[in-house]
Amino acid sequence: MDTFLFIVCAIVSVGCAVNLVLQKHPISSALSLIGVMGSLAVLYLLLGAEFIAMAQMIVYGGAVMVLFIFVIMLLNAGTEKTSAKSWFAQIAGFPLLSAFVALLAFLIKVVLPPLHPVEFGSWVGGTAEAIGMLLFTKYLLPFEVTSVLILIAIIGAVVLARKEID
Amino acid sequence: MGHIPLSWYLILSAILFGTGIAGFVYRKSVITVFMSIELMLNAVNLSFVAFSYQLQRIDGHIYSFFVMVVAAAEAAVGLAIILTIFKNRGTLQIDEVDSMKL
Amino acid sequence: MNLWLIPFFPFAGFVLNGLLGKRLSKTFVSLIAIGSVAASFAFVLALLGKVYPLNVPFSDHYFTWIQSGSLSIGCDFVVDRLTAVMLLVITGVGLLIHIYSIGYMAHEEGYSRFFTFMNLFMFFMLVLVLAANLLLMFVGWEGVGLCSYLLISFYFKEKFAADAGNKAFIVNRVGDFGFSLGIFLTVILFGTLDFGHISSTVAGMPVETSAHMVTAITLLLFAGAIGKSAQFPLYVWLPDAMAGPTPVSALIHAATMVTAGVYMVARLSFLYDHAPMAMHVVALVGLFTAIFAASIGLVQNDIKKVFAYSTVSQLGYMFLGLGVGAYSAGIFHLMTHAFFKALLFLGAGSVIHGLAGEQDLRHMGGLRRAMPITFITLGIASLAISGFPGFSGFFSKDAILSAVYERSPWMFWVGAFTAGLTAFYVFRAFFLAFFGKYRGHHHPHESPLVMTVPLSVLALLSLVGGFLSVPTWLSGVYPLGEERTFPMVVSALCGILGICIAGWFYVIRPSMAESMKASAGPVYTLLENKYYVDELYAETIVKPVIGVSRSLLWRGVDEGFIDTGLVTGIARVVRGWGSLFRQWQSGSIRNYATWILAGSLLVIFVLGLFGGAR
Amino acid sequence: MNFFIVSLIKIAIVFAVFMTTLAYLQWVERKVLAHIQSRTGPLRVGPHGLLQPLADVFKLLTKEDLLPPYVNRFFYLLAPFLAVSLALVSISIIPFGPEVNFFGTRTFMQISDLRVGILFVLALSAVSVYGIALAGWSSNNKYSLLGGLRSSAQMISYELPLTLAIVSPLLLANHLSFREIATSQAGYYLGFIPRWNIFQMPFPQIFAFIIFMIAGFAETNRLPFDLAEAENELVAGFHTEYSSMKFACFFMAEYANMVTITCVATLLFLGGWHPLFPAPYSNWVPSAIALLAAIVFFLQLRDPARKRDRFTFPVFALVALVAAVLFAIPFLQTYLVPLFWFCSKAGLLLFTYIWVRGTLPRFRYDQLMHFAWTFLFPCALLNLLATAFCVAVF
Repeated sequence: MDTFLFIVCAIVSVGCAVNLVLQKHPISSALSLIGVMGSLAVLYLLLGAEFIAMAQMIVYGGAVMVLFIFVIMLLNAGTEKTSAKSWFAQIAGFPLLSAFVALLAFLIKVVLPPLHPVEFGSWVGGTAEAIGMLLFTKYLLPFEVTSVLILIAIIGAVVLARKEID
Repeated sequence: MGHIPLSWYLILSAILFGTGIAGFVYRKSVITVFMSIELMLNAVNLSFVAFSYQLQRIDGHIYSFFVMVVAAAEAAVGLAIILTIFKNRGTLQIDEVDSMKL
Repeated sequence: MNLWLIPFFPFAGFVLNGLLGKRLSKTFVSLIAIGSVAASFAFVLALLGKVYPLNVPFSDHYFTWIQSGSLSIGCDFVVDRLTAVMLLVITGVGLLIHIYSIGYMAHEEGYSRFFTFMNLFMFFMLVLVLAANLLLMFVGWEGVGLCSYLLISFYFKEKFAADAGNKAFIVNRVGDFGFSLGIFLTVILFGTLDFGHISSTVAGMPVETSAHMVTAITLLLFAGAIGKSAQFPLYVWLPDAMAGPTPVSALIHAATMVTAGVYMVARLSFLYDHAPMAMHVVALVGLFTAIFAASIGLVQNDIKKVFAYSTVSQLGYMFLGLGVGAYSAGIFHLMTHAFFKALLFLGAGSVIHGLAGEQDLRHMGGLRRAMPITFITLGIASLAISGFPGFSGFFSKDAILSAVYERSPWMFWVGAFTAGLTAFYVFRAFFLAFFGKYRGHHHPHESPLVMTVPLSVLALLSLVGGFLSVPTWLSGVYPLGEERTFPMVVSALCGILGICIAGWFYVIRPSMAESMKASAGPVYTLLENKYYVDELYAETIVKPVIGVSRSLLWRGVDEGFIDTGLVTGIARVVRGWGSLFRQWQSGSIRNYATWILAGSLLVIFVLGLFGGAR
Repeated sequence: MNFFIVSLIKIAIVFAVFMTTLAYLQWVERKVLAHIQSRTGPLRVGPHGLLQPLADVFKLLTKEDLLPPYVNRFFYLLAPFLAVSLALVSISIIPFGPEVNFFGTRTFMQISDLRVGILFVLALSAVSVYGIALAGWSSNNKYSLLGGLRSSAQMISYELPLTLAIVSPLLLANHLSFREIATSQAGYYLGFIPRWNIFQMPFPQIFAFIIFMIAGFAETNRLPFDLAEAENELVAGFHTEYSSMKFACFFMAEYANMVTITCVATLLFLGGWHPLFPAPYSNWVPSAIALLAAIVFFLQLRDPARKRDRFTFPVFALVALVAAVLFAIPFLQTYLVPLFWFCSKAGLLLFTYIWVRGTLPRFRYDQLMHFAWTFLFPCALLNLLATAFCVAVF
C-alpha cells in the first residue's frame, strides 16, 4: 500500500513538474504546480509529517498558488514568445542540468550513509503539538523574526503594487 | 508492500529540483520562472522532511515550515514586482527585462 | 599677565564686524572697530606702565601648538623693549588711522568690510610682534600678508585693484618661500624656533663654525623681509598697492606691515651678528633700494606713488641701518617713519578726499588756502622726512647715517645724497600740491574734524618724536651708537638743499622743471618708467612662466599626459576589458541562472566527492 | 479486513444520506424562502413538492450538455469537477456521534478520524478557490472572469478571520481532531449549563462563533456575500457559461460547503452531538418532539387548507409517531439521540443560512473587502488575544 501510494504520488508529482515546464500557458503551469504540491503533501503524510502536509496545502496550495493564479488572471498572461536571447542558457542548460541531477543521484546512492526504509506510521513526529513545542521553544527567535519578515513583505507588496509609476 | 527506501524520496526530490531548474532556464515567462522557483523550494522541502524521517527528529519539519512561510512572503513581494514590471514594461517576457545592460 | 588680550580686542572686533557688520549701522561698526583698537592701545599703555623698566623680557605661555619629537612649538607671547616700541607704534598709529578712516571711508561701499579687515590686520600684526618664536611670527607674517591682499583689492570691482592685490600677494610669496626655508633651516640647526633658545644657543657658537649655516638662515629670512618690506628686487608690489584706500596705504603700506621685515631683522639681531656677510648684504640691499626708489620718486606725478617710492626708499634706509649693526637706529627710524609717513599718507588722503579722488599732482596746486590744516600738517611731515633739524626724521636719519659713516664712508655719501633726493621729491610733491595756481576741476575743501584731528596728533608726534630717544631706550638690547656731528651736519645740509632746489623749481621758477625735464630727456623717461623693472619682470619671469605653463604644463603634462594618457587612457583600457567581460553580464536572467547552475554543480562536485560528505 | 468493510459501509451510508440532504436542502431552502416571502414554494411534484428535488435532478441530467466553442476546454471541464469533489471530501472527517458498538465492532460515527482534521478542512476550503477561479477564467467571458476574481479575492480575505475564529476553540480544546474537540465539550457546569465552547470564557465565545459564521457565509459565497454571482451585475458570475450537470456540480458544491461549515460550527462551538440537557432528560426530547409533531398533524387534519392534506397529514403524523417510538427504544437511543442532537444543531444553522438569504441585501464589493480587513479581521484578532489570555491565566 505504501509503495503503491508512493509510486503513484511520485509519478504524479514528476509528471506535473514536467508538465509545468512543458506547458506554454502560465495557468496550466500553475495547475501543474498545484498537482505537484498536492502529491507532495501526500508524500509528507507518508513520511509522518502530517502538520507539514496540511501546511503545504494551506500555505502553498491555498495561499501562494491562489496568488499566482490571481496574478495570471489579472495580467491576462498569454502564452510566451520564443526568444533568441539567452543563447548560453539554451545551449549549456540541458547538459549542465543532466549532470546536476546525475551527480545528485550518484551522491544520494553512493555517498550517503545507509538510510531507514520508510514505513507509514512507524514514526509520526510531525504532529502539530510537537512542531508547536519546538517552534515556541528552540526556534522562537526565528519564528518571531519570520513574522517580522512577513510584515515587511506585506508592506513591501502593498507599496510595490499600489505605487503609481509613470 | 510496505518499505520504500528513503533514497527514493531523495531522488524524487532531486528530480523535482532539476525540473525546477529546467523551468527556470528554459521558460521565458516571468511567472512561470517564478513558479519554477517554487517548485525547487518544494523539492528542497521534500528533502528536509525525508532527512527528518531519517534522523527521527522534527527539526527538518521546522525548516520546511520556515521555507513555506518565507516562500509565501516571497510570493507576495515577487508577484507585486511582476505586477510592477508589467505595469512599466507591458511585458512578462523575462528576456525583454534587461535594461540594466548598457 | 594676559598678553593675549592685546591681539584679542581687534580679533573680537573682526569677528563682530565680520559676522554682523552688514546689519549694524556705520556708527556701530566704527564704534566696534575703533573701540577694539583703542582698548588694545589702552591695554598696551597699562601694561607698559605696570612693567615699566622692562629690563627682563616678559613672556606668557598659552599652550603647546606643535609637539613633534624633540621639536616643541608653543603659542608664546613675549614683550621686551623692542616689542614695546612696536606695540606702541602699531596700536597708537593704528588707532589714529582708524579714527581717520571714519571720515575717509564715510561714503565708501563696504564700510564694515573695511573695518573688519583692518581689525584683522591689527590682530595679525600684534601676533607678529608679540610672537616668541619664528613660527608664530610667521603666522602673523602671513596673516598681515592676507590682510594686505584683501585691503589692496578693497575696490575689487576695479581690475587694477584686483591686479595690484594679486601682484602683492604673488611677489610676497617669493619672499615668504625664502622665509619658510629659513624656518626649516633654523629647526635643523637649532632644533627650536624659540627666540630665547636660539639666542642663547647662537651666543655660545663661535662665529666661524656656524657661519655658513647661519648666513644661509639669515639670508633666507632676509628674503622674506625683502618681500614684506618691499626691498629691491621685490619692491614692485608696493607702489601698486596704493590702489587700496589711503588709510590702508598709511597703516599697512607705510607704518606697520612693511616694517615687519625691519622688525624681524632687529628681533633676530643675534643671528645677524653671527653672519657678517648677511649683514653686508642687508646693508647693500637697503642702500641700493634707498637711492633707487628715491630716484624713481623724483618724477612720479601721482601723489600716493611719490610717497610709496619714498616708503621704499626709507625702508631701504632702515635696512641700511640694520646692515651696519645700528639696530636701534633702524628701529628709531622705523618709529619716526611711522609717524611722518602715516602723516604724509593721511595728508595725501586728505588732499585726495578734498579733491574728490584726484591723485595727480599736475591737477592740484594752491591748496594751502583751501585746506590749511592739511597744508600745515603735511608741511611738518615733509620737513620731518627731509631730515630738517629738530624734526623727528632728522634724529633717526642722523642716527643711521652716523652708524653708516663709521662703518663705510662711501655708503654714507650715497645715503646723504639719497637724503637730498628725498627732500627734493617730497617737497616737489608738497609744492606742486599746495603752491602755485589751482589746476584742477573740483572744488577743494578742508576735511572733517575726524580726519584733521589724527593729522594734528601725528604732526605733533612728527615734531617731537625725535626726542623720544629710542636708541637710549633700547640700549640694553642693542649697543648705543656714537653721535657724530659731521654726518649730522651733512645730512641736514643735504635735506635743506633738496628743499631749496624743489622750492626753486616748483615755486619760484616753475618753468625750470620743464626745461630740466627736456634736457634730461632719456634719463627722465627712464625714471618715469621706473627703470622698466616691471617690464623686465614681465619679460624675464612672468612671460616665460606663463609660456611654460601653457605649452608644457597645460598642453603637455595636463592635457597630453594626465588627461589623455592617464585619465582617458585608463578609462579606455577599462572600457576595452569591460566590453569583453560585458558579454558575460548579458542582462539575461536565464543566463545568470545557468551560471549559478554551473557553479553549484562545481560546488557539489567538490564537496561531495572530495569534501565533508565522505 | 474488518476495517475496510466497516469503512465501506460507513461511506455508503454517509454518501447516501449526504446526497439526499443536499437535494432536499434545496427544497427546504425554496420552501423557507417562499414562506418568508409569503409564497407557497414548490407544491406540484409530490405532496408539498416533496419530490421536487428528484425532478430537478432528472431535469439537469437530461438537459443538453452545452460546450461553448470559445472556452478553454480542459479547465472548463475541470472546474466543476474540482469544485464538487473538494466540497464533498470534507464530509469524510466530520464526526456525527460518539463511538458506538455495532454488533461487536466498535467504531466511530465518522468516516475517518484525522489528527489534523481542522487543518484538513481548512486546506480543502483553501483549495476549493480553484474551482471558482478556474471556472471564471476558462469561460473566456468577462462576467465570468470578474466573478471568479471577486470570489477568489473574497475567499482569500475571509479565510483569515475564519481561521482566527477557529483558533480560539482550538485553544480551549487543545486538539486539532474534530472528535477530540467534540469530546472535550461533554459535561455540564452546575449540572445544567453545557460545557460547549460557545459558553466558555471569554465573553463567552459567542464572538468567535459569530465571526466564524460570518466568514463562513463569505466562504460559501452565500448571501449577503454572493458577489461572485451577483446576477444584476455579472449575469451569474463564474458559472454564467455552465449548464446542465456542470451547473449542478457548482450547485451541489455550494450546498455541500454550507453543510460542511455548519457541521464544523456545530463541532467547534455547539458541542457536536452533546445534548443540551443532561442525559436522563435529553434522551426523551426527540421522542417528545416527534410526538408533538404527530399531534400537530392530527390537529391540523380537522381543518385542512388543501384537499390532499386529508391524505398526507395522517401519513406525516404516522411517520412522526414511528419516529417517536424509534427514539424511545433504549437500544436505538444510543445511536439515534446523538445523531438527533447533531443534526438538529446543524439544521438550525442551515436554517439560519436560508433565513439570512431571505432577509439581508447584498454587500457592495468594496464594502465587503472593507468589512473583512478593517472590522472582522481585527475583531478576530482581539478575540483570539482575549481567549489566549484566558487560557493562559485559568
